[in-house]
Amino acid sequence: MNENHRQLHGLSRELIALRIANELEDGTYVNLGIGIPTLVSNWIEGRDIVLQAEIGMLNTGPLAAHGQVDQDLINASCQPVTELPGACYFSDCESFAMIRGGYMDVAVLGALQVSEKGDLAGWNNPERGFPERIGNIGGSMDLAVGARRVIVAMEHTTRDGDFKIVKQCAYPVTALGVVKLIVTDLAVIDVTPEGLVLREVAPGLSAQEVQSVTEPKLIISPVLKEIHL
Amino acid sequence: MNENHRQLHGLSRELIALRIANELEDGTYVNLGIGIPTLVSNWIEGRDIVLQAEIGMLNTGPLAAHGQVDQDLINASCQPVTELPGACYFSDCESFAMIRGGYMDVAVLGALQVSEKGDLAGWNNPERGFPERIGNIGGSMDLAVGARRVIVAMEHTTRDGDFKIVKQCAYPVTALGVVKLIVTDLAVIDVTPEGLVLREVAPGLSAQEVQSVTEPKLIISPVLKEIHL
Amino acid sequence: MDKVYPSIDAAVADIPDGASIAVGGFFTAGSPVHLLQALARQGAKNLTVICQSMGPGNEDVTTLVTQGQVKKAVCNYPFYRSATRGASSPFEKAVRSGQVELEVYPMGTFIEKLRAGAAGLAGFYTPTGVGTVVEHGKEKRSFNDRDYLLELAINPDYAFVYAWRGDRVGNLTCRKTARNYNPEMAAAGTITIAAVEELVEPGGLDPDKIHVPGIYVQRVVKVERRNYIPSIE
Amino acid sequence: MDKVYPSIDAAVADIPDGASIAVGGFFTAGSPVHLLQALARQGAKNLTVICQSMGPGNEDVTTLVTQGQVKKAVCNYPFYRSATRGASSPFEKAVRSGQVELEVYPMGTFIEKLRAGAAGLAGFYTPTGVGTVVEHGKEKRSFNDRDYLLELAINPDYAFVYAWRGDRVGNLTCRKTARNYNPEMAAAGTITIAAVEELVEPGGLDPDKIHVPGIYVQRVVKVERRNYIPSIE
Repeated sequence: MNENHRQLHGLSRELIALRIANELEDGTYVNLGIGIPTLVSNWIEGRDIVLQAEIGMLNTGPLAAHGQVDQDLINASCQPVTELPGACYFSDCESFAMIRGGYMDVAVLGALQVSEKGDLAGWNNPERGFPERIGNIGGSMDLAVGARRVIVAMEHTTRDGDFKIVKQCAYPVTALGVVKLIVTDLAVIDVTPEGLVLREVAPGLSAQEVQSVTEPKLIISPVLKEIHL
Repeated sequence: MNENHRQLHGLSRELIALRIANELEDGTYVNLGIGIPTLVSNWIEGRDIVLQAEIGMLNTGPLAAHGQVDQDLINASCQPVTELPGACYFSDCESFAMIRGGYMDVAVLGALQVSEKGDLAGWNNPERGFPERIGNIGGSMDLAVGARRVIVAMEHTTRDGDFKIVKQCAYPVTALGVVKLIVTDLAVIDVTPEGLVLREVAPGLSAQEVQSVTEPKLIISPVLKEIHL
Repeated sequence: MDKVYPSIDAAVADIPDGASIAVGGFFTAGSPVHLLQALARQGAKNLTVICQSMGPGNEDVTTLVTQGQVKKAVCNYPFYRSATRGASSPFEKAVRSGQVELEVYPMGTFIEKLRAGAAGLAGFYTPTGVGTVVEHGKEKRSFNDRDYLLELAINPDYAFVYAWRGDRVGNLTCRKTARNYNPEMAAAGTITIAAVEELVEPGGLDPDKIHVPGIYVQRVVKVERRNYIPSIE
Repeated sequence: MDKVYPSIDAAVADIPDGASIAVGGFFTAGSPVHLLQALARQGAKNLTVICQSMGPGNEDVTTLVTQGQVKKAVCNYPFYRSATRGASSPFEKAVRSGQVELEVYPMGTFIEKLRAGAAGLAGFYTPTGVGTVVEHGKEKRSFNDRDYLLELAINPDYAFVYAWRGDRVGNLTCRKTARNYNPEMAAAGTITIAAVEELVEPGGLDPDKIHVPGIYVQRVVKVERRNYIPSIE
């Protein structure tokens, strides 16, 4: 429990997604996980970024509008989507061969906890009390292991104010040492071999305030700045 | 060296192929190797047998006539072939997944030697003197291991009259214990756990004559008969 | 060869108690719902069901659970995402009470295990799951300084798959993301039963656009396309 | 994304000495001959060439051998079938003299090793080759009372592939048996260069009929279709 907790106000979920969209480079292949990551797609229309849907599709377009829905064209969250020129379909097996094979430049994933070593815990909230070793793993472990760069998009703390950026994950991990960047409502943090480097803070916040809701000791970047959107 | 050798006259290569065609059941998937096995295709036109070309095709049709040649449509021997209704194409990787996965009901393969245990030696003639462990393996090992039933089609002896049906393969093996039936110019022989069972002999030949050109002791079938075509 | 069965019920009639069945479909897309409904009518018990999900987007499998036909499930995303929705789901209750045994694999591992079975391989080494609960009971081994887990092939007795178009010899063409698990599951099943929206004569499909070669399919049955709005809410 | 290169020579210009290159094509079908010719012009040395055959139906690879560019070959059917023809072939001479190192795998194992590399797997257990020379130096292991060999992934630096049609973002559609090794090799190459007969804009290919998803292809180059009679005599 974070005893220093007080409610800090930062970016909305949409703006977390925008901050991540700005992080993505043109000419890259990107997979967006469930939750905040999905919102990134709202900010990249027209950009030269190819989205993969792990169900077996490249060049996934925006969510289908009413009247545009094709029941045979969904994303991994079972939402009707559209296809962009250059789209192609393939099997789920091929899709994960692609993911494990290192072809995904970036995976943007949600998380329950991220450790200072870049360990990611996201597939199973123990509070749900499933029997041991089961839960909705889905594609998260493959993406976490396979993507060249894993970016985590999440709220900085739980609704109760508990740390989500922790020294050691208490929740079952998705993969070890894979997260390279954490973008939250409060901060942008690089995961480096030396530790977590606080690179940007939400408007109006100090590094100290971000530290107060972050369990591991943050290294303050010498060029620390406000999140620019 | 077979000291009892004398030149026995039996079936032509075309008739070996016909005898094998008669052995194939309707409704089966069959792969035909290089050499005599390829000739089997001449005898099954119109039958309900689907040929696989290991390059990545099912429902391969007869060799392409002049004027029918499509350079993008060849069999594993690089011969231009045709497609039958119901044909489909796939990658070589899928083709061998299919072969190893046990979907080929029958593979008809040539051989340099077959042992009484059903060991098959076919991929490398040591007389060619390649360095150790190399040669044209091609698809032979996968087919020998993967097909549900391996039928060998070959001349009964070498041109020099040496045994090809042997107690133990002296040549590098393709697979161990896989051959179920041997069809030669002189005989049809079942490979059984008890040994080689001589089932049919070429017209005019006796079991003793076939035995004289066969190294292992043959078990004479109680219903031994002449090869019927 | 004519692999067409006269009815959905005929196509599943011989499935015995204790069979293992791989079921294609990713949530709602490409799910062989008609075959699942026929299996519920048929009544085979002690089944092992191998499919992505045992509830969300796959409600027809729930009937098998409530009828007590399922002994074991092998999944990658078995439960509803919502804890509330999950708590009232027959499958989640059955797992929590121990009535149904559940194995869960990462999605890529899940379908790769079926592909290995189809391809005659015994197993493979994958980096997915290293350092997680997925390691449990598995060999971990290092290749080129990276750790991998040994995952073994799955060889189901039956596969239920779905396709947009199929011909009488079992060739199947899928449509868009309804392809998903169907090709590898079709290849993995010892007896694969394909439900197709449109049935054509051999030669009626583009041979360069076949996602499931007919050799993998033992039975074909024509079904009516259902129309629905995809959702797992 | 526009992956189109202005010329064949530009597409292979940066291949360094010592590179490993997977080369698609089964004998004559689907062989990226233009890229092999460009590589001969380019002159990189100490290459490892991974392809079905180093002669029959693939004479353009012979130039690489006679120019001394090849250090090692990885094949499944390397030689001419005819001993006479083989004896006069530059590649066979180079292997016999020790100038070129040669590794041979069964065809299914050969392409599965490339597929494993593409799919991020370290290796797999296959029944092919048990009891043969292929066992040499490999782990043999029993699963369910059957023996299997451990085969490791191959991860080539480059792949040369060929397709009937391709779009600017690298999606490829192959034609008939010219597909063969091209999809898995395209996936396996770190840098994959595709020679296409017809180049179209994104959207110009049927997205359900793409044999190589564009993500696997880094460079696309338009070539003229050669017309020839397939033969390995």
